[in-house]
Amino acid sequence: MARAVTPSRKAFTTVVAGLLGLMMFFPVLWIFILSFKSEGDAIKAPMEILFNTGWTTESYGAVQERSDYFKHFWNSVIISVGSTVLGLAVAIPAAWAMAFVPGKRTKDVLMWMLSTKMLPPVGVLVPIYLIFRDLGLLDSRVGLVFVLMMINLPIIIWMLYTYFREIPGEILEAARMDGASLRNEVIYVLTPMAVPGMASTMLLNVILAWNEAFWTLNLTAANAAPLTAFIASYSSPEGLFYAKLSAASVMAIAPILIMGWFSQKQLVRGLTFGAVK
Amino acid sequence: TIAEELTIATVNNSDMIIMQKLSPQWEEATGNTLNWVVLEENVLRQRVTTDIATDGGSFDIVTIGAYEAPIWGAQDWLVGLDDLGDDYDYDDIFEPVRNGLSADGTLYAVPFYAESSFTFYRKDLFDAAGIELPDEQMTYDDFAEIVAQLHDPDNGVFGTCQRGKAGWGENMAFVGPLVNAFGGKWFDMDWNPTIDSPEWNAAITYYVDLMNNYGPPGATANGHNENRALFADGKCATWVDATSAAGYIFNPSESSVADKTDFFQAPKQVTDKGTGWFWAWALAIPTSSKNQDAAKDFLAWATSKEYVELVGESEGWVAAPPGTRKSTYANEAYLEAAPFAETVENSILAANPADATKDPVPYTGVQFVAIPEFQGIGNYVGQQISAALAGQQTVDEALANSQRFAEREMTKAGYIK
Amino acid sequence: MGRIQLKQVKKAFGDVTVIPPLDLEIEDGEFVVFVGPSGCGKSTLLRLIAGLEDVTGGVIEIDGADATGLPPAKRGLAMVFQSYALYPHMSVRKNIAFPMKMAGVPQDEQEKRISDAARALNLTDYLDRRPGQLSGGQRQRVAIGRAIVREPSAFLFDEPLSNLDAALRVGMRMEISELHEKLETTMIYVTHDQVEAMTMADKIVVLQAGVVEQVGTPLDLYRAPQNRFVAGFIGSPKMNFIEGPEAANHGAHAIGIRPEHLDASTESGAWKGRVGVSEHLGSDTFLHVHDTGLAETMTVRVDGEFGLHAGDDVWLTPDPDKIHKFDAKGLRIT
Amino acid sequence: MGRIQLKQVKKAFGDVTVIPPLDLEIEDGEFVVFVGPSGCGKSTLLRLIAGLEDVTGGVIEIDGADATGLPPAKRGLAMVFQSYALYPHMSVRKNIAFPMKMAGVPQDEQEKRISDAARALNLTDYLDRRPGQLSGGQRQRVAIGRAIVREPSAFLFDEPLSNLDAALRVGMRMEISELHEKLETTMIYVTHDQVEAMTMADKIVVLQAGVVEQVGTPLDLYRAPQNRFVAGFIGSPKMNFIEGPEAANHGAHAIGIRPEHLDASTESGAWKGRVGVSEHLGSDTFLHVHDTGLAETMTVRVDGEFGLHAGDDVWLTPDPDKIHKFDAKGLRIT
Amino acid sequence: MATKASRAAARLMISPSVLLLLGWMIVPLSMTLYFSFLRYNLIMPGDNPFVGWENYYWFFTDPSFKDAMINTLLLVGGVLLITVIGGTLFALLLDQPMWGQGIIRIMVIAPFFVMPTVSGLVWKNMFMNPVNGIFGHLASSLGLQPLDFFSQIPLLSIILIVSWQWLPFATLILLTALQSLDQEQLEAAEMDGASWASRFWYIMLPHLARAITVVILIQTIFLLSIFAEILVTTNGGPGTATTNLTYLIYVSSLLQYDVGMGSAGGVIAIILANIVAIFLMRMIGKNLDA
Ligand SMILES: Nc1ncnc2c1ncn2[C@@H]1O[C@H](COP(=O)(O)OP(=O)(O)OP(=O)(O)O)[C@@H](O)[C@H]1O
Ligand SMILES: Nc1ncnc2c1ncn2[C@@H]1O[C@H](COP(=O)(O)OP(=O)(O)OP(=O)(O)O)[C@@H](O)[C@H]1O
Ligand SMILES: [Mg+2]
Ligand SMILES: [Mg+2]
Repeated sequence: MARAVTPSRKAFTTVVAGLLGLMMFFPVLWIFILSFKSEGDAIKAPMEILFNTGWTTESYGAVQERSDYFKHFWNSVIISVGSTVLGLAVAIPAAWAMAFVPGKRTKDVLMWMLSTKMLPPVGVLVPIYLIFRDLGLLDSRVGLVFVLMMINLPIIIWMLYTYFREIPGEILEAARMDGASLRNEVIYVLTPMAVPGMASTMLLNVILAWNEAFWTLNLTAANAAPLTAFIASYSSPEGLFYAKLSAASVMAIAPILIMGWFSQKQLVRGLTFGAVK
Repeated sequence: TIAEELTIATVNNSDMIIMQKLSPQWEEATGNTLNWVVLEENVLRQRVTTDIATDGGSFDIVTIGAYEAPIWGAQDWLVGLDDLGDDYDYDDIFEPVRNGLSADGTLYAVPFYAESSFTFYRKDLFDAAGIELPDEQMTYDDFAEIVAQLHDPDNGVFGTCQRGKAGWGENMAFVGPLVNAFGGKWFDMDWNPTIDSPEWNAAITYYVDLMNNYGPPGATANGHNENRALFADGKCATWVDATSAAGYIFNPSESSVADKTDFFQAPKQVTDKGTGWFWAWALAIPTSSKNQDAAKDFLAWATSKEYVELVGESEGWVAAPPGTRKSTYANEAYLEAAPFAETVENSILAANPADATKDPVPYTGVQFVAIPEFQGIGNYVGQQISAALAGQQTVDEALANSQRFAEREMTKAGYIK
Repeated sequence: MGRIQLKQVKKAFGDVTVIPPLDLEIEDGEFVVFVGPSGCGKSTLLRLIAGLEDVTGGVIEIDGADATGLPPAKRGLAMVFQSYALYPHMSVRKNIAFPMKMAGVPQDEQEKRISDAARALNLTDYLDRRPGQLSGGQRQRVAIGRAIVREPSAFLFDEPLSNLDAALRVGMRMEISELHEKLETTMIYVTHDQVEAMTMADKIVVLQAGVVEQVGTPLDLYRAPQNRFVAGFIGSPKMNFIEGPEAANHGAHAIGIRPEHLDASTESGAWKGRVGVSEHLGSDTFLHVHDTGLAETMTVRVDGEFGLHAGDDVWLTPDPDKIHKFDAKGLRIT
Repeated sequence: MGRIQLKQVKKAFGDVTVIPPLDLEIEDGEFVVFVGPSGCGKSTLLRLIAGLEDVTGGVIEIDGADATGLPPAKRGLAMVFQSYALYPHMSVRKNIAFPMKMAGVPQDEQEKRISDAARALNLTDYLDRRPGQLSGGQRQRVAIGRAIVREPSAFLFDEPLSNLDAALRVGMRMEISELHEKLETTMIYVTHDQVEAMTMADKIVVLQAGVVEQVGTPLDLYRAPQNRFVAGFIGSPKMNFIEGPEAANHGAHAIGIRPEHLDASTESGAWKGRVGVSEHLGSDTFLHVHDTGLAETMTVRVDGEFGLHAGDDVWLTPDPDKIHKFDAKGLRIT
Repeated sequence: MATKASRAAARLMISPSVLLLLGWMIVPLSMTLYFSFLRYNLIMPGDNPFVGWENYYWFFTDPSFKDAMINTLLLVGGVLLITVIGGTLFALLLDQPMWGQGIIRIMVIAPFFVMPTVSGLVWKNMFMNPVNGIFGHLASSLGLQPLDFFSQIPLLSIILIVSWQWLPFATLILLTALQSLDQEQLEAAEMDGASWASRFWYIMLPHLARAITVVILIQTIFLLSIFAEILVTTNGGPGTATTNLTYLIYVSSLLQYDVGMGSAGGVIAIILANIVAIFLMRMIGKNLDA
């Protein structure tokens, strides 16, 4: 409906949507503000904090002094990207098969895969812990990469499947007629065509892996601990050190937030999970 | 010796953070390196327990409490620590502390700091209200009267702040000694739970009324740290809690009431037994560690007299780890910086985990019961009491539920046939 | 080079037999068009030949050799798809080069063939564009270019023009015809467009429900359809069919006369009727005549304009040489 | 009831003027067809009338009353969209009932109108299906059904047949014409299909870049196109244009002759040329003649079959009465 | 593209994922199943005798079990309700023309990136804390008694926090779905005389059905195992007010270290999750076909 929208109506929607958006965003904004306050200022009344207090980066200094942020950061990066890339490598062939050679049971298999995500992690922690101990994977990035790949695999497969289904089968047939082997078909035709879809899949799964707090906390000690473990050292006892907690929180979520913002478009596509054709 | 890499799991309270800060000195001296895993207390306990119980071997040094040390030691999960060397002055450690961390005569964890509980109060407010402190240990009834006088929420001062957050190490640490004072106990001599007894009922009713009438809002979310912050911010007139918080409250750079605070013994009621708790944070080495020698070396360093001095000199004496060594309390510098030192020492020496109840009981522990099942029961009861505090159920219901749960657990575990 | 034989080729999807055993021979260099109503199996047949579907039974021979089990790439055929099926992430050049890359053709040979094809197809200026930046007709040409460079023994086209608009369609139709004349390679072409079939084919294969109804040159089919289905299917507007006594007069169960073989007059003629809708195209007029007593509607094509309007009486006269006779089974009587 | 007047109606999207001020009058009961090349503003004009777009300037009157500011629903018009725009989650019955439900028509009246419409459109058997389960033609009918039940003062159609295949298109074309005859309601119909425009319209409006090039009956446009644009646009195959000396002979900048007004002979005629491609449709043959020295290609339509092949010489003779003359500006010279 | 060769290839290509997931499911699951029949407490080493159904008995008769079930349902249902309705409203709003749409979208999407632990901590301390939290300050400045979220409305507080995290997800999916709605359909409805409300009800909402199903499916998968938010805010309390099934299993297996009972709880949770899964799959399966 391309009828002219009166500027006043547009202004009205802008204001309403802007306020709602600000409401959603406010908690994030607030910890950002608090992280630049001194500990004493951070628990004052909001108006006072905003207008009557100075700014300082001392909380960041304190956090960095206490924990090696960059080690955690790197662990987070390696684990989340690693698990996603590995997941993609396993998922691409599977999604190809389901999308282009659908059988009678394809959908059941897909649904079964999704249902494995419903395993409550706490219920299987001890078995996994024992297995990891025996394999020497405790506190190793490799182990975490594997675990996170496994828990995100169903989602990756499903997302890729929905993308692949949008790719006309004729193009793959054309490649086949053109003499491409199955491998070449996947490498030269399917994968490049699915790049936007795979980017979205990657983004979403990096985010999910980045924020995964149960396994990353329980299977790591010092070497492989990512930012979720970093945050765990700031939870309750420092609960009322608002400024430090804020600084630590900002440091933990900022990388993924920034990445998410920059890749917003792909991500939005990725988030739709084939909900929208 | 070749340089070792040690993984140390510890809790994120300020004493431990100071240790983390100073440890590079040990690393430089020995060439070993430390990997720190700093976690919130509950997470730490769960992580460490899982790892040790499954023989996971993730940690070389773990931070555990007075509750775990004897239990784990008895199960051979921890390395005996009687051989830390001649320099390590075992006799300098307070006897109750050493006993609390031993099993069958072997020391399984070395204390980093120890604490009992007492009452923090605001001198200035007491003076303003004209309240005189009795010389003797006061009763909880007296305490409630004083609190009522001081309660002034309109000016941002609450009569009292006590722990309300559920957990055996949180609200139950306060409730345990309170129940003791009211003459209650966890189990009778046949291990039957007695949580539905009139003594418990009186104690919990007292607690709920006190908190609802004179406590801060949102008390069910307040644990030690929340209350400490509230008190330091001048929002509480009284607070019964760990002696180890004194260092923080008396530190003017962290607390706005450093010069207005004083303290007295935790109140009694029908008995004065078990009215101050006993707790210690200690370092131990799991038997699954592959670097036990280096770990012992670190333990000896981090809990030594010299370390206490090091902290005193670099961080200020008020921050020195309290409650573990006689030598600390003989140190002039410490006594000067910590006016509370003597009271703390007395409280700790007075806390007797082996005789903390009016009636005889089959267990040891003041605010906890040193059996593995206690964590589960303590947590559950803590939840029920916090629900009563939140007004979601009556005290009677809370205690009845707790009693039923405790009976279940004890039956399950085979104590009750 | 490009002789394709289907022997008793059969195809079923699960329980549904889409193509019952079918024989067909396509000579080298022929332009064969498959026509038939939607769902009759044209695409399936083409895909069987291409190797994109497995046959359920029968043998496919290419140049005398059994190709039934060969994968598509090994059959030496090239296919142009209805949707063009260009690789959207590759430039036109890369699209065209792709089959050669897969076959490992040397670089300079690739270059040569690409520029030859581009010249032949007027694509030289667009070689570095992506398919998304091309018009429909240009995309179509790229698809053909990609097929040509493989120097296949036969081209397969599945409704290659149906996504183009009318004007472009005419142009591309002629281009493909010219290409065929130039390359003299076998081409198999699927369409449901009358005009395409008639104008392009050397040989038309009319399919219905997977069965070959008739094979022949366009004019054969136009002049001598083997049965009523073919008669009705080929030619536009459709042939008029008359049954009953009038057909019996001609010794047939039914007779058919094409609209262009009926003469209309306001005065006299063989059959009298009343004009219903008349469609004036300027160049021709189609009269839909009712109440003739022969069939519900008789369609008549009149050249130019014709001054009759709805409700007017009209007389129709068939060209006696152009009457088609069919028996009760619908087969042609000669 | 159904008289629509556009007075100086103008439409701009941002800075781009799509329709410069335009006047148009549509009489009650007329069947008006908008034709023109893609992007010329046909849909926009229709949507302006429907009220789906706001005019940038000018006045739209419906039955003499100013409707410029009225919302679409209040204009009493019904629209049939190119994509049909059926509600996919509703049954056919519910789709058709929807406008009545919105208008609060009583239940039994709704039932009556639905069954009337369904009978008229042969949809009775499909009333409980969903649109997804219908063929293209059936969907089209549902869309029309949904329009009919509102008993609008005019129907607006935006390329309603372009998604259908050729055979269906012919059928639906006739159905819509019959509907118009029966209802005698104003219909405005957008298409880019020659044949549809010629056969259905009472009046054709030829648009180019938002400007009305000519308004008239189909035969007016065929016989006397006002300019070269209309001349080239109306008629298929396209008119042949000749410039240069031959046109000058006729006292014009350019002359145009339709393919059907050229006579082809193997022996003699006005102009000599060489046959390029010849397209045999059975009923007609289109010869594409090169090397006439007049224009690159001259297209000739010959009835029936014609025994000429590529490369043969051919002579062409125009019908002198049917030569169209244009001046340098492309306007018709009479 | 259904030749024998391609079908064989498909089987080959799908098998790594299937095998991995099968292993990932079956190995721990069978261990869990095995443990659930043992008396196995981590902090009481020794042999772990086989005790039959005892753990199940204890888990089922656990007074918290019923509450945990109800809380799980309320939590999942509550969050779904808020996010689906809120997400639809947000999507409708964001679909309108406005200035700075990109920025507004960035603001709306932000909560999705925040770690659950962080969001729990932030809400608990900086917002819902009745003394120092913003809501507390706000209430006091209006002269009202600050609401003590975690003791007065504990479960609702958790629902609000979790909804805040998932609202962006629902909004984005529904917004994209809304934008994919054929404009001609809306125009047709407008021509048919439908008001905005009717268009929403009869055209937009049915069009969103499929997207809503996807939102429900994905969120349910994640919401069934909500844990971190509870852990850092209420520890499942007060009482059992915020204990969901996951948290209850956590309490058994990692606070009481009763692996046997925790495993029994895990098995029960898996069975329940699969019932939910089958139910959801039915629903989504139908919608995916469309
Ligand atoms: N993969 C398949 N599985 C089952 N049936 C199929 C499959 N592919 C095609 N069919 C069926 O086979 C028949 C022939 O289909 P085909 O695509 O060959 O028809 P067509 O002649 O090309 O039609 P159109 O002109 O519409 O393209 C149809 O009835 C179709 O439904
Ligand atoms: N919402 C819009 N914003 C900007 N330009 C538009 C918009 N809608 C249409 N146009 C432009 O207006 C011109 C006329 O468009 P319109 O859709 O009316 O053409 P049309 O004659 O219907 O073409 P077609 O035959 O392709 O449907 C085109 O150049 C188009 O790009
Ligand atoms: Mg086909
Ligand atoms: Mg248009």
